[in-house]
Amino acid sequence: MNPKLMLDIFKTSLLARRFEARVIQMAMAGELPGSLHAGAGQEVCQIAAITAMNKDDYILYGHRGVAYMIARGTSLTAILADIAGKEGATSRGKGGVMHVVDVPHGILGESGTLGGGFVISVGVGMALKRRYPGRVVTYFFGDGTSNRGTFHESLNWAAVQKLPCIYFCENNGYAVSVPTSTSTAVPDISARAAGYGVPGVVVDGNDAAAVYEVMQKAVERARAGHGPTLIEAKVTRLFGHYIADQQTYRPDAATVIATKDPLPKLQQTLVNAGVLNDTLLAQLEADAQRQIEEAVATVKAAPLLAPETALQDLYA
Amino acid sequence: MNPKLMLDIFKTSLLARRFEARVIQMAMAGELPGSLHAGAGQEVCQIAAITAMNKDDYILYGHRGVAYMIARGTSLTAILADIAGKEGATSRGKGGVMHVVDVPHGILGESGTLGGGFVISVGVGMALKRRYPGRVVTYFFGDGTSNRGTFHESLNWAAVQKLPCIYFCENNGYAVSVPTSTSTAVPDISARAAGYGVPGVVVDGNDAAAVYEVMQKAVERARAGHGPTLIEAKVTRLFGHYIADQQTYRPDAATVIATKDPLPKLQQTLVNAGVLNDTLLAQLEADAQRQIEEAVATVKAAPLLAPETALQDLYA
Amino acid sequence: MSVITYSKAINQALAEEMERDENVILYGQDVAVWGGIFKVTEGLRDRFGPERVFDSPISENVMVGAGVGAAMMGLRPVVELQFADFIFTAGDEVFLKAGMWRFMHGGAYKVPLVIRAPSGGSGFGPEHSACPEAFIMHAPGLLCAVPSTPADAKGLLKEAIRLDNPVVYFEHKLLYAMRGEVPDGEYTTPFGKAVVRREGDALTIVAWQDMLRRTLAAANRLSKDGIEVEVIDPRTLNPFDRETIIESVKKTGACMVVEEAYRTLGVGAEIGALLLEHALPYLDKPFKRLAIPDVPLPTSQHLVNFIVPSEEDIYKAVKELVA
Amino acid sequence: MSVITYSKAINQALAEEMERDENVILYGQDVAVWGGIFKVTEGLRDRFGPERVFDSPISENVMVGAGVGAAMMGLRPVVELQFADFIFTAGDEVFLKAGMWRFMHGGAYKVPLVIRAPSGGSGFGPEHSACPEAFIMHAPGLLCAVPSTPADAKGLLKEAIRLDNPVVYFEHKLLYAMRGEVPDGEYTTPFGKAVVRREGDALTIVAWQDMLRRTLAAANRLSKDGIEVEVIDPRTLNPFDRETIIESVKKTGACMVVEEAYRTLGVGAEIGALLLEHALPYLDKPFKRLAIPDVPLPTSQHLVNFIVPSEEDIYKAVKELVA
Ligand SMILES: Cc1ncc(C[n+]2csc(CCOP(=O)(O)OP(=O)(O)O)c2C)c(N)n1
Ligand SMILES: Cc1ncc(C[n+]2csc(CCOP(=O)(O)OP(=O)(O)O)c2C)c(N)n1
Ligand SMILES: [Mg+2]
Ligand SMILES: [Mg+2]
Repeated sequence: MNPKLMLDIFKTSLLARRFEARVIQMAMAGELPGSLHAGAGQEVCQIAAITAMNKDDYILYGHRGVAYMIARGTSLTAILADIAGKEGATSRGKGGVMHVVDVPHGILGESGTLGGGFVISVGVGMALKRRYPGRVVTYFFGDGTSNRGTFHESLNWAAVQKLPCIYFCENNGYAVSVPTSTSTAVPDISARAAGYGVPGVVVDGNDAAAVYEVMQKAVERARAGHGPTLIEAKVTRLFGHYIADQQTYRPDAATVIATKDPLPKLQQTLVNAGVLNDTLLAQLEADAQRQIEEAVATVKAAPLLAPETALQDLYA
Repeated sequence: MNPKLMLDIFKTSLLARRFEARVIQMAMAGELPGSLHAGAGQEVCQIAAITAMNKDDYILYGHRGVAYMIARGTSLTAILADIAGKEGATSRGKGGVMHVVDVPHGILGESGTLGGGFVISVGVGMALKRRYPGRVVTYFFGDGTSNRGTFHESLNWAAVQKLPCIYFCENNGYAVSVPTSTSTAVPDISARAAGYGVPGVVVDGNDAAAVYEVMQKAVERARAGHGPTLIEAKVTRLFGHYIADQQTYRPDAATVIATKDPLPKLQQTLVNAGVLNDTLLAQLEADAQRQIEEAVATVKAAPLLAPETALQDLYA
Repeated sequence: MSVITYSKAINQALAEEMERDENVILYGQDVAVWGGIFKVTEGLRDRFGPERVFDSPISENVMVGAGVGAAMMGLRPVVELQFADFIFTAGDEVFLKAGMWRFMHGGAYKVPLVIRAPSGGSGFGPEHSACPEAFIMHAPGLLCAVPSTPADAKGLLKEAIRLDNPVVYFEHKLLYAMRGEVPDGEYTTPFGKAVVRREGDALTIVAWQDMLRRTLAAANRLSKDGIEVEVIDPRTLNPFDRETIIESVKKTGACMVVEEAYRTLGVGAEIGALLLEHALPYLDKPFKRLAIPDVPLPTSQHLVNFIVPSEEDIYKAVKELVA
Repeated sequence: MSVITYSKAINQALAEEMERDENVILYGQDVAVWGGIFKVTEGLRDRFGPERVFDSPISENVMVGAGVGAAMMGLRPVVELQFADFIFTAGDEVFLKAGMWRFMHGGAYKVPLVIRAPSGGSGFGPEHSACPEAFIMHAPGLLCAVPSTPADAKGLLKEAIRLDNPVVYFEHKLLYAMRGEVPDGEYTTPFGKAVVRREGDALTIVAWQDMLRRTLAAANRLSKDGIEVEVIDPRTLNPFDRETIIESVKKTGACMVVEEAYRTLGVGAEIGALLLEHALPYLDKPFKRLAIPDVPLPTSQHLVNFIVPSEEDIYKAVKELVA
């Protein structure tokens, strides 16, 4: 894989990681509502997958972090405004960080009930096939979410109608406190592809190049009208399910952070490949910091959404 | 397989076929409500499967015919009373022929929304495991029904908890007018077993001995605490989806009746095996007719259910 | 004017709107090749092709949820649930996705989705016979139509397809064969405008669909007894034309609601509360609700007859109220 | 008497009933190893073992549907949905299976199932914040509890577990930390008996859960102004103690309902209709409903505050009504 692209993935992952850390810090300080589900550990995978899509493709996402939106080009200010309930919030105070939406950047939103994205994505696929042939939609979802009935109904439907839908499962081994083995009859979610006659692929989600590659294939297949692919990326949730989660149920929580973080690994790969060095790294960190602080300042200065917006946006 | 058992299966199948024919005749004559979904063509399969279960096991069934109940020992009078809304109806006018229930014979009922039996059967399995270890529950459902989300949620749950649940799919190639190929991404429903780490088996539903055998294995497995099996029997729906269905969507409807009926085939097998001859056949037909006419007479003489029963049975 | 059935009126509305706008698509179980289990969509697949009219898997969650997704992206899907009761089978998608997806995302897109839901009828059993309109009326974000005549069936469906919001459109199974006059040429029926089906001064009755039919029959009998009731057909439940009902009750001083929903928190409850809020000084007789007595619909016809308000029940109830 | 939190009261009820009857089982996402996302079920798995207290897959349809199946066969399952809104995710299983399976099969078995549904709260967004009790109240076959104090939380849950019918038990998230007195020793709280939380003559207010708390606070302020309102807590919505409300209104002559359901066809609608039917001659002031103005609950706290009735809203509304 092209080192330039890898460097882009690293850059965006770094920005997402730093931004999230800043949000968590502000939440702990009581400056923001604390409902974030940290994406730390999964950003590289999410961003690598999105990098394999075109700008006019679409995504639906789960609750795990905000790297998806950053990768697609949504401004940090907009995301932060969503979290803070300020003017500029993409969902205008209705959805908070869980329902960031940015149609021009192909971000179609999130279902608060897990697995709602499956059914929405089928409809998006139906519309793309008829109105924008060649475009695709990817739904990112967790291993736990794959046990919803909507997974089954939707993958069957997309497969039989050969819709341009990609199913991207981030298997981090947990649904909140419940390990996948307690809740799920097969170790590999991708094994389920067999029930729908579509390719099922496992990939190491910490390997950006590998993720990019399997995603590229899935996108091509969907664009060509051959229907969905079920991709399963094995990833690690570095932190708790949400900010306050002490992970008492996860004895290895501490070592996970030290050993399973894909970001240093990707950094090393790039250094070895000769496209990253200390100077550039320092510059990327500084860039990230600058963007983040600009967003923080802008949103701090922005007014709260007018309370009456609560009554708006229900009907067109 | 034991010819004695085969003869029993034939006998019950014949009774079910003749009973159903009588019901249809009465419905056409306006003597009964006409909401039956004929089971003709699928009885041999249904009865062979049930024969492999014990008397104290349980079943949940779909809407296709009444052979299930006849095989379990529910009286024709009770079934007919259900159809007619008369005293003696097992569901007391609430469910009609769709919801015949007979707990002492292990008949737990039917979900009017297709695939509701999946979720109920998981709970039954949970209760059996705790309260009556060694007993099993089988849910009979159609190919179309396998596209409900409940299929997926339930098979995963039963598999991960190793519940004594058996999933018996009668694939007759149609859901009302829609051929399986239009609605379903894989030709074999049993392929879906791979997504749950359970055995998936295809069997010729017109071959009573084969059905009995695969069912026996599934029952053993479930009894032993190893969890579910997904059995798919390829069967033929001889008639329309329901009584009035002219099957305009099914060009081969006429030839199907002539060529795909398992009953003459089973009859021939038994004649060849030397356990059936013309005399015995005539006697079985006469027996069936007698039982049926007795039931018809009893139910004709029975009073209609009191209208106020409409208000009963909601709360315990 | 031509005289057609309620089901033909629905078929015409679909055909005209599909003709007018290529983004209108139609799907559901058995709607395409077979023309629907109630034969409402006959001929549409042949006319508009299998890309726009297609049979779906038995996957109610996707049926409705994909409708939301497709609507967001510029299609105008019309989804047929085979029975209105299946709004619960697709509960998440109807109430949370269709009803809330736009709101939850700050109005980022429109959701021009129509869910056709055949309701009522009998002999089908508890899960195939309900009139669940009160559930929809309570839910935010879902418009709701309850057409009672062929003319309204056509006009309201055409309007529903053109509206940019999700609509649950209840078609009553017992009305499919009802014949009635339908205007010639292009028309739509606006949402939120009740119609007075009969004028009177003794009492206001609010009813729709099969209960309206029964109410009008009872009203004829009552008229022979010298009692003239005013009968209001709300036509849509969201938006709900509160004013027409309140104005009528201010004139008649009494109100009765006849409906096929379960009695507790049926639509009649909203009307009762409304009158108490806005018409108290005008009311001189107790309010009355005829509805299903809080049990599911059984299968046996004579049991159904016992609990669904009949022409006779309506007639008697009015007699008692105005006595 | 000891003073414990609402969530501890629920925990105690579960523990006591599991101790008493080995057929009581408890499952849901995160309820076992972790003790529940709201920490309500802490310690129960250790005490009763993983066969009786277990974590479930994210499969709401099975969670509720298996509860029905297990209940039919003699277990007494208590299912925790993580959020009350998920009754729609399991819509078929809640409304059609739990509500109707017994009826549909002529009473062939009992369905002693309890669905615990954490409702209300804020900051969770449109699909995690609703109080969907009116949907349940309209549905046949589902009992419904809305406990407002630790004592009732415990007593009603113990009763729910012992009842032979399915119960949707709403636990309000904002009450989990509320402390209150709970009787020592064994007791249960009967369904269908409202309680007068405060006596008065100016007006009857019906409220429960967090709205009751706000109403009682407003009532204190009103009392200082010389206005004594009567406050009724229905405790269960099915069965619903209509008599206590009617009797109170006959005394006070006016009624207001404060609730967190959507306004149209919220529980207040039923109360309004009821009064119009049974207390018309006694009513001398218009009826009033304070409720959510028919929009979903947004995520941002200050937007939520704008639409959920506050102590101040209640205070002002009473002032206007009795003016
Ligand atoms: C239908 C539904 N059930 C339960 C929840 C509560 N919930 C939110 S996140 C979560 C865990 C999801 O696990 P997974 O899909 O593996 O994603 P992860 O959190 O691991 O990224 C749960 C149970 C929900 N939002 N929707
Ligand atoms: C959830 C739900 N969707 C649709 C229906 C209407 N319906 C009843 S039977 C049937 C076809 C079922 O096909 P299949 O499962 O293959 O069984 P078969 O009729 O072929 O025996 C349909 C669509 C229903 N009862 N429930
Ligand atoms: Mg996970
Ligand atoms: Mg079939």
